[in-house]
Amino acid sequence: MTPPDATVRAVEAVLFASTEPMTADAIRNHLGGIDVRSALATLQADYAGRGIELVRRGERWHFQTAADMAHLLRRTHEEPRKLSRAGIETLAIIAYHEPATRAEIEAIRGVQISKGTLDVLMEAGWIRPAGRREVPGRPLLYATTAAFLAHFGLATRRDLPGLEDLKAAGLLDPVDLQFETMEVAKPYDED
Amino acid sequence: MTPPDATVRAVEAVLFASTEPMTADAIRNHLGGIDVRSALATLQADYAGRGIELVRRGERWHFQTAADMAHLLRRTHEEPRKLSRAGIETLAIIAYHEPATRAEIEAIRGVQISKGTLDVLMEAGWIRPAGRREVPGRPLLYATTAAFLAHFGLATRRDLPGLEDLKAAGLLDPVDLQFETMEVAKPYDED
Amino acid sequence: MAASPARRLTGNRTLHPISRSPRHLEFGSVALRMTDTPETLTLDIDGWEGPMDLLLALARSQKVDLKQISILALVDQYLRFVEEAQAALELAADYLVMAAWLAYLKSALLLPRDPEVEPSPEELALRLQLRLERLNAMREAGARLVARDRVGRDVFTRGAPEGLRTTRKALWQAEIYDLIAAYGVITARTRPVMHIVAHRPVMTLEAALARVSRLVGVEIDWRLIETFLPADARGLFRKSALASSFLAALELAKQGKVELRQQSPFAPLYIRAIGAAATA
Repeated sequence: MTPPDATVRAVEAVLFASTEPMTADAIRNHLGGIDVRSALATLQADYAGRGIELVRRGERWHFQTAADMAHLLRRTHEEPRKLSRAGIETLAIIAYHEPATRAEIEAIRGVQISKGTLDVLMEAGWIRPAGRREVPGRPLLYATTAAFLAHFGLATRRDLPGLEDLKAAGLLDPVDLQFETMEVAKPYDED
Repeated sequence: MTPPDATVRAVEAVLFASTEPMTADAIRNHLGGIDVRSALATLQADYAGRGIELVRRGERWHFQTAADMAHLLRRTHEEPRKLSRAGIETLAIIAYHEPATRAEIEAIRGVQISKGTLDVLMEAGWIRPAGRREVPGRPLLYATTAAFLAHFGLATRRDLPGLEDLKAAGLLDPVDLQFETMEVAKPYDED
Repeated sequence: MAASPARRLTGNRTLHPISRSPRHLEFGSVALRMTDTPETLTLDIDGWEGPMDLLLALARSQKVDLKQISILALVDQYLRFVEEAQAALELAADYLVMAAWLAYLKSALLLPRDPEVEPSPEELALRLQLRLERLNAMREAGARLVARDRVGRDVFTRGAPEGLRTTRKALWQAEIYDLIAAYGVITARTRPVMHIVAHRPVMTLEAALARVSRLVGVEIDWRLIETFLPADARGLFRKSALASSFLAALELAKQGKVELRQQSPFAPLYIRAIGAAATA
């Protein structure tokens, strides 16, 4: 920066500290009547291309963050968070049964789901409203999205393992049965 | 002004828009992890001698109007909180001795400090409780804050006016300590 | 080094003339005289905050470095001030305590030194002087501190900052395994469960109904329900036959074809056809 003269420095400081945009007259009055127009022009040139700029709105001048830096003022900070059990169960039911209404999801889960659970899945971008079922009350239908397939590495929904696959993988065995199997297996392990 | 690079512009915009002084770390985090130290140095040089300057107070950076513009700006702004004499002395004792207990403050002032005095300093954000001294009664310690440095324009506590001289003269040591030093020195003097 | 603190104080034993009335003392730093908080506990005399504050003001009136002040002169100034003030004001106790202590110090300094007395009056005088120096140092430091270029008074931060906003966005995470396993759990939890009873000899209700109605028809008197069971019934089959026969008996009683009799709970249960009594 070229060293600014006293008037330029004064105008710069006054505009910076002011809580609102100021007219050239207001600045001049504040500085005891000196002419500030050329100082304003100098400042505008000085700040051109910087992260801050001097702008004129109507008759008033003020400093503001450069327009192309505005995105820095509102940053989104992403935090990884694990989906709750209710969330993952609800998502699984929608994925296997889509499109499904909330009542249908609850019937399958055997537990009520909170509005928040569906909100989280929508926020994650994995489910979307997919029309309404033409029954009394016209309940909203939910279906999975392309982002859902992408996140879980699926080409299509048909890539989801079927019930037979789940059974083969032991995923349909009730938990207590699995425990029994483990209990039986134990003596061998202990040898 | 030389056209600044993207990092300089971003740091400039962020510091300009922030309502609070920011640490280099906070700026870096806000900008997604880029190194900002050289940008801060560049900005400080860019603004040297202007009506606005970039200053470092403790670990925090902020823009403020140049001190020699005070006479132009003062009239529009109200004076900041007026401190009582007790308040000023208490603040000075905490700043120069930090951390200090209430009893230590009272020993120097020779008078009890009212609860209100510390409250006013805490409310101003200039002092904070800083642990307890591990002596009987575990009295609370007080220390100054980042806002204290910012308000009084101190880059670090070492910039406290006259700190080194006071230290060298032993004036920041308790009377007993200085007395012991003198006692030890005496026999040589008397020869 | 001629200026051992103790020796210097000894050398200062001459009483310095007091050039001005302490009542009209100037305050060294006017900047320090700001509003006092109303909660202040100490009683101010003409704006002094306690005896140390007053002593320091008096010491400064000697117009010398605090290191060179005459403690005796200071003591005299203080005692005179307190004497005058006491006539006009109700003086706070700590001023009087300090006055008594200073009076003692003065006499000790003036009398020939008693080596038995510890601490020596010189030491006491030196301690007082050191305390005054410290208070003075902090008072001056405070004055310099508040005279700095202060934010909001001399320098200003930006008047209308846009402010920085960070919105936190959750990046939801789940693995394909979690999804599939969850579906497995739901399916296992809610699919209809079919119970297959392993082969067991049973007498159905229908069979028992047919058998009891037939047998009841040919008998006319009360009979134990057990006598309706097949003679070869054993074990589980007998239990099943008994249960079914009992249900059959209840059903027939409901239809008005038989009547049942039992003396008390768990007593033998008797059954006979209705009309059998009438016929008898």
